Amino acid sequence: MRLLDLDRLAALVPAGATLAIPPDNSATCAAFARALVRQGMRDLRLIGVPVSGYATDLLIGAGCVAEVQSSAVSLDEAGPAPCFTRAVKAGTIRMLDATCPAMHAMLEAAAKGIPFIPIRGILGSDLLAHRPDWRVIDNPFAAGDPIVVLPALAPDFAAFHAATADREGNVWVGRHRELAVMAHAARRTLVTVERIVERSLIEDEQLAPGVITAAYVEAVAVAEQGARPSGLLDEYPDDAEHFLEYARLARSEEGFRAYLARHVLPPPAAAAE
Amino acid sequence: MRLLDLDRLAALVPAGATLAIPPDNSATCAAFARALVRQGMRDLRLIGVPVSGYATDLLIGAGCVAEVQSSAVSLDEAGPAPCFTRAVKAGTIRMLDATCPAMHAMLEAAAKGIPFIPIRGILGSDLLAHRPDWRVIDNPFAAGDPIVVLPALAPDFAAFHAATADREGNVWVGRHRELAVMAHAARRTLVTVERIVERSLIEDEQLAPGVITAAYVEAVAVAEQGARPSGLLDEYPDDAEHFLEYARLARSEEGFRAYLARHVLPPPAAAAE
Amino acid sequence: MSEVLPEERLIGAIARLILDPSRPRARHVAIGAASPIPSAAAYLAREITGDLRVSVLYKRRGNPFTDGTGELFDLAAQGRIDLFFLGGGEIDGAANINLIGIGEWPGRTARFPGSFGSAFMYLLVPRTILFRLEHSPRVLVRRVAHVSAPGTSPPGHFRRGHAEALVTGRAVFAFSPERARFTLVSVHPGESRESVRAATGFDYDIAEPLSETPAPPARELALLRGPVAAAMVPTYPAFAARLWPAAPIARSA
Amino acid sequence: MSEVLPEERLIGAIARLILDPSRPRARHVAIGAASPIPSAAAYLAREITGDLRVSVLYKRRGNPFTDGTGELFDLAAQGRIDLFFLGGGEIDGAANINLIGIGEWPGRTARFPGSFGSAFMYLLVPRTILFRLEHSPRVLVRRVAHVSAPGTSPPGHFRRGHAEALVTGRAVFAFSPERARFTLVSVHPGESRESVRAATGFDYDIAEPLSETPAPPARELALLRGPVAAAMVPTYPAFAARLWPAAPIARSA
Repeated sequence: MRLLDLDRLAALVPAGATLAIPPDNSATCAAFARALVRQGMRDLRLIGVPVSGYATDLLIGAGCVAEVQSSAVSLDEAGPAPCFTRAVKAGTIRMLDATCPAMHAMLEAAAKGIPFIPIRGILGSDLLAHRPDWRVIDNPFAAGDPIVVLPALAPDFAAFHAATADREGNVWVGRHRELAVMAHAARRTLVTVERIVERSLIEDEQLAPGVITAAYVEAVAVAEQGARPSGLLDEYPDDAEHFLEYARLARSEEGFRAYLARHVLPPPAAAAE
Repeated sequence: MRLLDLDRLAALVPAGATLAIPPDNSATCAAFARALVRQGMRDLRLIGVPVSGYATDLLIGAGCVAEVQSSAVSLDEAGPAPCFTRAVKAGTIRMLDATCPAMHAMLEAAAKGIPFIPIRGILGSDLLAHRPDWRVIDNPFAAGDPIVVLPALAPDFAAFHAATADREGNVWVGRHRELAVMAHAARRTLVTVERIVERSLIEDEQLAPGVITAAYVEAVAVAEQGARPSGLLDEYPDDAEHFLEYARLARSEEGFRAYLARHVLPPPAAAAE
Repeated sequence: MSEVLPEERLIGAIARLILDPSRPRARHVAIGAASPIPSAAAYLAREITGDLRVSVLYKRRGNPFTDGTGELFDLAAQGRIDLFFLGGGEIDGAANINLIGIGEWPGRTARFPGSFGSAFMYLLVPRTILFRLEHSPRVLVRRVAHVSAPGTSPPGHFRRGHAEALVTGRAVFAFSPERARFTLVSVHPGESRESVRAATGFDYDIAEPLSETPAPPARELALLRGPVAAAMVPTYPAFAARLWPAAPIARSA
Repeated sequence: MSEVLPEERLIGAIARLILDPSRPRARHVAIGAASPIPSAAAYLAREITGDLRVSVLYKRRGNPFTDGTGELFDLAAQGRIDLFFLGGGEIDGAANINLIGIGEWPGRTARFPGSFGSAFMYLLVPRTILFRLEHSPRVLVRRVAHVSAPGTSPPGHFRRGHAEALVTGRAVFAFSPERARFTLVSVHPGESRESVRAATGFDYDIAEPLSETPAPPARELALLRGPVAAAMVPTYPAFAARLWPAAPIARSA
């Protein structure tokens, strides 16, 4: 495991990479997304696991994104995702619509090393017509039973925020099992954490069930409050005001620039030095 | 959730049921198996997740078992499983051989509500010829790529031992995720625990990742040291001597009867009353 | 007791649908994110029967999901969820729902957030209640622009159930999957068959006699303003504070 | 240093196979249950390179598996395990292994425990080392009675690798998947080409010159009796105590 600073962690992602990220209610990598914006990321292909919000909208608004694959993009109680909505209507990003359990299943297939996985439901949805990579086959165990099969999805990168990592690179994600699936499925997993702990997280039977072991973790950076404005388990709550501020500002291009200047980009003085 | 005593818990399983159990190194339901023996269980169809040991051998020796589906039956360091070995050679049980990841995958398919799941490997193994319920199909996403597909396996019952349950029926199993898969896949899950705790196990973010929630749990019984002779996480270690005693006694029918009398059946005085 | 709030009437109406004795009994109701009215209805149904598991996604205290955000879907696939709620940017007269958008795919004229789990849950959960507060011709359309999840399926498609009802801010409809058609069964106070007709973009039948959506009886109202309000506080503090400013301290729920 | 024990020689031989520079570098070696000699070999290889992940199943301290007993297989399927060990009740000259039994299926004459993960791991892990201490005509047979996992596969079968070697209590063989045939490369002290021939039920080639399996050099022996012995204590206390009665206190490993 490599312990890096936040900007170096973000710099591991090349332009054009596929990057799986969690939604706002599940250890979202908000600080990491802001670091990607700062380094002028281009052509990202984001994967919402299974949906996405603030981080995706921010990256789209900052021009970092070529494609989004997700079951939804929304700011939840703060309303629609403004930059996402604008970009879809303008046709400036490619949107691959999905449904939540299909996102999970495609990643689970990659995590299990199987080339495809069947899933119930979806038949009769227009999603199918727009996902030529999703097929319908006959259930090999029952005649006259059409069933959707999905290809495995192995992202180039997975990124999320967690409470703690230890010196070996074990990461405690608590009940966010979807993060384990992301890490298992992705080729390289980048993690920001609140803090590094000195003891081993896998030696403690109470902590171990919530740990993704170092075998899956490429690099870690400390980013205190790195999920903000999202909350993190019992560490800190959502910052509902910040979500509302973002939703309000991002409604216009100009407002979005103001948000970036206020919360994402380095202060002009520092930038001028 | 129903809180029962151990014998009432075991009495929920009817003769002929399929029953998934963990191996000796994973929260094995040893006390539960002994209770099944005491009540004269018949025709059980055991499912080793993914292998099994003491509990399976004991139940076979006591004449409770019609069929075993497992990737292996063994007493690990204490050697081969004597009653199992005898029964296979005598043809008195039906043995469905499998391989570990296939056992996991069939249960995961049931847990995901999909009728089948593909799996790599296995091609070229004689297991295939003896598992007509396992098929080989062409990968629908790539020509000339044969792949094994397995049917979902939804046991009538899953039974295992765990450290704690709360009053709502949430059960903490720690890092034994295979127990969660068993519980998700099975129609009814029966759990023995060391103790009932008064606080809610899902309110504590540190415990929650190791919890199977009450939605999957049919009934719970307290059975202190209920995994013995197996160990349980950091609660107590294996009892290697007991395994060796069992392995030695079970080598003969007579010895096995002596083991039952010593460790499983009620004392003759009590039985005579 | 003070006057029944419109939200309380909706909550009571949905609780009655959950407990509809002509339907298979629901033992486990799941509620998606950001759904205060369905959540309150499920809690009320639980208080009435004393025997109903209610799993609210992203519940802030006593979150019943410990296996990640995929667990809800696995539970549904296993047949462990009996009843679920869905909404839609558009809902049409055949109970198709559209959470994608309007205009050229994937929503070049108007874009909704996305389909979430609808394409799965609608087919896997035996009982669905459609809920959308906004009742207008732009939401309740003759034919959705895009189908996130189909209201009915041809024979041979694996499907466990359909929408049973559609509850809006104006009325309650029942749905017949055989006829792929809604029937207006009650209108909320202040609405009429004409006002609902004008606000609805699809054709439907009308139950005779058409009734007014009843207020919850006093006993249910007491449950609603007592234990249900308390259960709502941790996950929906703003909603609970607005409806029930005197709501008791939250209990574990 | 005291005399090299037979087990130490085996451990050294297996460590050299793990580190074979002509093979793709192993970054992650996994070891199944109850395998003290392969475990020690992997720990020794880790001490030599300083950069090797060793995951021992059912390790009693610092167990690296937190996702259940299926995690090993998922790791392998993901391509995250580079090298694994397999044994067999029978192993034949084409590297087929039999963990089922002998006689009519499923082992009416002799029954072995079962196939465990072999039918999967043999095809999914790029590098396999076969290890079986007993080297006798009943274990090393011309043709296994039943194939738990095949030594080679026809073109078109998804397979990432094959056995590279077979290490027994008497000798070390290399395996050629192209020829589906073993070559005897070294014999342990006290063995000869004749004694190995007599103890082996299958045909094989013989490397010329045939060497004696070398003892680990002094530096490796020091690592083996120091940090490796310490790492072995928690999971294999009896084995460690027998080989290295003065083994240092276990460190976290």
